[in-house]
Amino acid sequence: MMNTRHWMALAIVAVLVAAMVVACSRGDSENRLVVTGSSTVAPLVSVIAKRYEAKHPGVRIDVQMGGSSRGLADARRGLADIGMMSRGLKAGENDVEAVAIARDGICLIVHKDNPVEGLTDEQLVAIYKGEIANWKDVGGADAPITVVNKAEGRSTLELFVAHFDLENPQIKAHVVVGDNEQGIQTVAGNPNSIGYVSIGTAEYDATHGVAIKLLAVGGVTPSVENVKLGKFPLSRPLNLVTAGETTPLADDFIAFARSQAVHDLVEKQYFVPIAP
Amino acid sequence: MSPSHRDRALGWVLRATAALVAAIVVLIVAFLVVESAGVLRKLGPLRFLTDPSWHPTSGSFDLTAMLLGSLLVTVGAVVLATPAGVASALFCRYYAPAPLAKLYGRMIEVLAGIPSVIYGMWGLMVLVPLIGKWQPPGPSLLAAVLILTLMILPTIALFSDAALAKVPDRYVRGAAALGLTRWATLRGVVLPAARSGLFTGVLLGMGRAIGETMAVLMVCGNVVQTPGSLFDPIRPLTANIALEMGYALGDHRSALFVSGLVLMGMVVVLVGTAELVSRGRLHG
Amino acid sequence: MIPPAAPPAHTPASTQSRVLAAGARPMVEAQRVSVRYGKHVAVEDVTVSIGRQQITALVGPSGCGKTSFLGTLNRLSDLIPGCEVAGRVSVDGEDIRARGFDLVGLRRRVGMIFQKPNPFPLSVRRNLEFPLREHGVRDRARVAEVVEQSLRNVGLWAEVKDRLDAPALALSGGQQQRLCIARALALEPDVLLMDEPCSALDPLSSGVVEDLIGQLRAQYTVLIVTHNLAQARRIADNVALFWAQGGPGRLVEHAPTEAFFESPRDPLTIAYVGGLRG
Amino acid sequence: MAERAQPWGDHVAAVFIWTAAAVVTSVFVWMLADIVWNGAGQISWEFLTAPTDDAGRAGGIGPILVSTAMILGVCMAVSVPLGVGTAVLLSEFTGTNVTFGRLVRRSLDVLAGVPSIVFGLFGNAFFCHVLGLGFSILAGGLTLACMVLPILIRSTEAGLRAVPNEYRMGAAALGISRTSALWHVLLPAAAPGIVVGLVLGVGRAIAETAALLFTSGYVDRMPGSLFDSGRSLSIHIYDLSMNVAGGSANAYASALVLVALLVPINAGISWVADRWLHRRLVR
Repeated sequence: MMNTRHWMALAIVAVLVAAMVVACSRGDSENRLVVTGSSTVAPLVSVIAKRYEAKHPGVRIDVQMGGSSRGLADARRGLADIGMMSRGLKAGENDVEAVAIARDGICLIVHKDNPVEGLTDEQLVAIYKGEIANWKDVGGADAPITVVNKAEGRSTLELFVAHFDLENPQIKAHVVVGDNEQGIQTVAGNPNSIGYVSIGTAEYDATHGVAIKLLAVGGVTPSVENVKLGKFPLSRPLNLVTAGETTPLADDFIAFARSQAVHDLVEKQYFVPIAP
Repeated sequence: MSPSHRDRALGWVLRATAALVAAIVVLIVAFLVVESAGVLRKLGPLRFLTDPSWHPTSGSFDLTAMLLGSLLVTVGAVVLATPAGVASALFCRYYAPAPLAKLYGRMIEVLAGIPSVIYGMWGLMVLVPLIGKWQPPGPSLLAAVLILTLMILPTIALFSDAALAKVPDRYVRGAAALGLTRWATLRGVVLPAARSGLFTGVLLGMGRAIGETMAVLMVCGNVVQTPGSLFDPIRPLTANIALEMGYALGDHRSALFVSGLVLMGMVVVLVGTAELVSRGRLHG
Repeated sequence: MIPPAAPPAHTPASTQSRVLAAGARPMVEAQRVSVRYGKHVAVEDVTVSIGRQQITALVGPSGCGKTSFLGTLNRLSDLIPGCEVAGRVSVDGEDIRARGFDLVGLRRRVGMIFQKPNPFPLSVRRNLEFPLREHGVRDRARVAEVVEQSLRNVGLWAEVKDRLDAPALALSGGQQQRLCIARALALEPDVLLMDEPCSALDPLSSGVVEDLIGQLRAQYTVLIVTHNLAQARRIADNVALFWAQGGPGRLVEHAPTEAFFESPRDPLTIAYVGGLRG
Repeated sequence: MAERAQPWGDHVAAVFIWTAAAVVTSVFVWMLADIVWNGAGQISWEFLTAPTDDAGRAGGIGPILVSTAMILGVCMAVSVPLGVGTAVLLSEFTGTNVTFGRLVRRSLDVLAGVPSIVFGLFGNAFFCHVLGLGFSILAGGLTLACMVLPILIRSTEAGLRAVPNEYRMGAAALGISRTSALWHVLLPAAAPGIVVGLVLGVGRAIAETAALLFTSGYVDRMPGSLFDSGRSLSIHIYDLSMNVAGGSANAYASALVLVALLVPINAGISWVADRWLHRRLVR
């Protein structure tokens, strides 16, 4: 009997030890940064991270997307060293520290072959509310409009509805997407659709041969230039956020991401660098 | 260590292993319950059925549209895949010449092993644009039903084939001796004899359809609404989890675990029924 | 539990004197042994003593509990789900049903041959080596020696010496059965239990195996279950008749072979043996 | 009347069944041809080994294949001992404790039916958050291990049950311990069943997407350790076709690679199963 108990105890201990080893061996965090959050900011931080890694061998920076809310939450819970947010902090979020690394705007996109060049705010609101359902009502071809909306919790959506004074439940969408790229992919694949995404992502893709076109908002052409000049109405800061104590590595990386050394990368991604 | 001590030790190690395996199920259920408990306690289960819409960040948690979506997609797929799957099995066993039957059987096996993401990709790149040209927007209930039909067809076909294989040859010979035609034999003798096996296959196919995520997510449009027609986009429960889990927080995250719990409940009921049917305690 | 048995018509004690010389220590002893599977009682109240280095044939019609009884002697009955044994069984004076009894040691001392040859799906050589190693014989030269000797003992060496590494399942039925006997003998047991070892073999192989069993007499205590009375008469020193009449099987008569066939006492034995004569 | 109606029904049924088979075949051929046609052009040694670039639009799938292999490795390393152990318990040791065996079996039935997205939810909550593994190959592999366990256990158990009982009895009669009998006789004899289970498990794991989405994450870089996030081939296909405009060419190529990995696996199962059946009939 002694023996049986002995073995059972050993087996349990073995399982526990294994679990603990697994749970604790995430060591080596000195040279690791986990950055999560906004899919708008992620491509930019990815290229910045690549350059940073090249300069500091041995450092590894993992960038994961999931939306601004997740970036904030992960930073708060310590799941990520740095969170990415494509909006400013709201009231009640001052427990974290946000550092802007670029500015971006939100623009409307349609398929490249769509003859419509611009929409008024009223037309746009009507389209998103389902009151206008055919392109011919706004000067386009006779075809039903496919409205592409962002999923709940995305800051692009929040900014969009806030700007146009919409409520998300009022929007009559035909397709709901998550990431910016998913929105662009959907619009590029459907000639009669309309969606809204980050200007940076849209311009990057449009100039790289993706079949989309950027629409003017309120008469202002969506372009990096207009965002830089502060003319474009739908603009927002791209932030890196941290909560509580930060590691020297995280501080150094954030400083690097703000510095002159990455402005070319910011511009290549069609965002507006922050003046130092 | 003496051999008998070694045996006893092995017995305990194996028991510990099996207990760990059994614990996984308990853990899954426990985690679903614990993670959903927050929002369930705060709002009560009824809110998930009576809220006006699914806007979890604004505090509306209605799951009915997505439940309906899951249900419609599943029923549609089963309605299409059952005749096609059973016909495939009949084709293999009673209609096709031997080499063709073997080839066709292999093809069904390969189809059964193709990952859902590939069905989804093909649906997204080929099927959705086709439907979009005919009845915009394209991503729709219909697309999801068609892709799911393709996915569960092999399951139903393989189970039907196994069920047909168990029908004793003498039934068929007996029927032939009575001068019955092939179809009359199949309809009157073989299919009824294989009934419970066929039903099990359909139930398991249904389970797969309800639980399928990726392929549906890629072609259904993901709009939370009660569809007015086959061409309207929808969002089933599984797609909802996959779509929003990445960034959901607090009550929203909790609510996604509630949908997980609902899904798990539906599948457990289906699997249980399938088991009863295959043991011959129920008849379809 | 097992209901108290009615006093048997012929107490084995009455036959014992005929089988065992006075004062001789029996090799295997069973006292009031019963075997049941769930509610079905297969064997009831068997008391018997088996002498050393003798061949004892257990005979009787099918389903009279011979095999069940055999299984209690090496406690293989432990492996059958739902099987319960009552009574006392001793081998060489030791109570083998005692709590914590060394089963591995018991089964090394009490070998068993089954009705259907059951070599492992390994090579001929590995079939013999594996149990040896398991019982702590690890010296390579010694293992090779025992392998050869065991195969020679069963007359298989000449037939398989060139294909020791061939799969054992490729041998003929008779060869497989002799391999199984060699495998059991390699462990140098005191007792060999044989459960109809010839009945699944063709007549020629059956004869070879039977001759082999006859040669084992000098070294081993053998209990052999057989349906074949002629075989029992040819090879056995003693014969025990089991009989089940509508109920559990019982030991009816246990006597030296000559006496069993020529001057049976029990009417059942008379009828049974008479059937052979007739 | 009836005599005339029956042959007519017979024809209709035959036409329906042949049509159904033809439709299924043509859709299958269409799908496969589409993938091969659009994917084959991209496939090269370069594509299979190069790192991904530009969110997957350019470059190859080298790191993706490495991540997939690592996830698979973790999954199998964990599930095979657990699965084989449980199967051995169920088929060889449950005689001693029936209730426990029934309990384990029931939970396996349930486990087999759990939708993969629910595994994803569980993996995310348990491995990523509670055990603190974060989005990592380890978390993904462990989640998949839970998923393939029922498959593995079922076929190993079937394999063990197909081993003739004489081997067990023979081993016991020779005084061989259960441990040795298992190791030297029963498990080798059950090997085909274990292999079928293994291959089915690998097939299921390699095809899985939903359970990995929130456990192993989708970082498309070469993983440095098991604690890094790694993108599996199936997630790569999902991401390229769904989220990356202009990614369809590489999506097709990756899909072709995945199908090319899976078809031999399926063929292998049939082959092993056939041979096994054959051997059992011959014996």
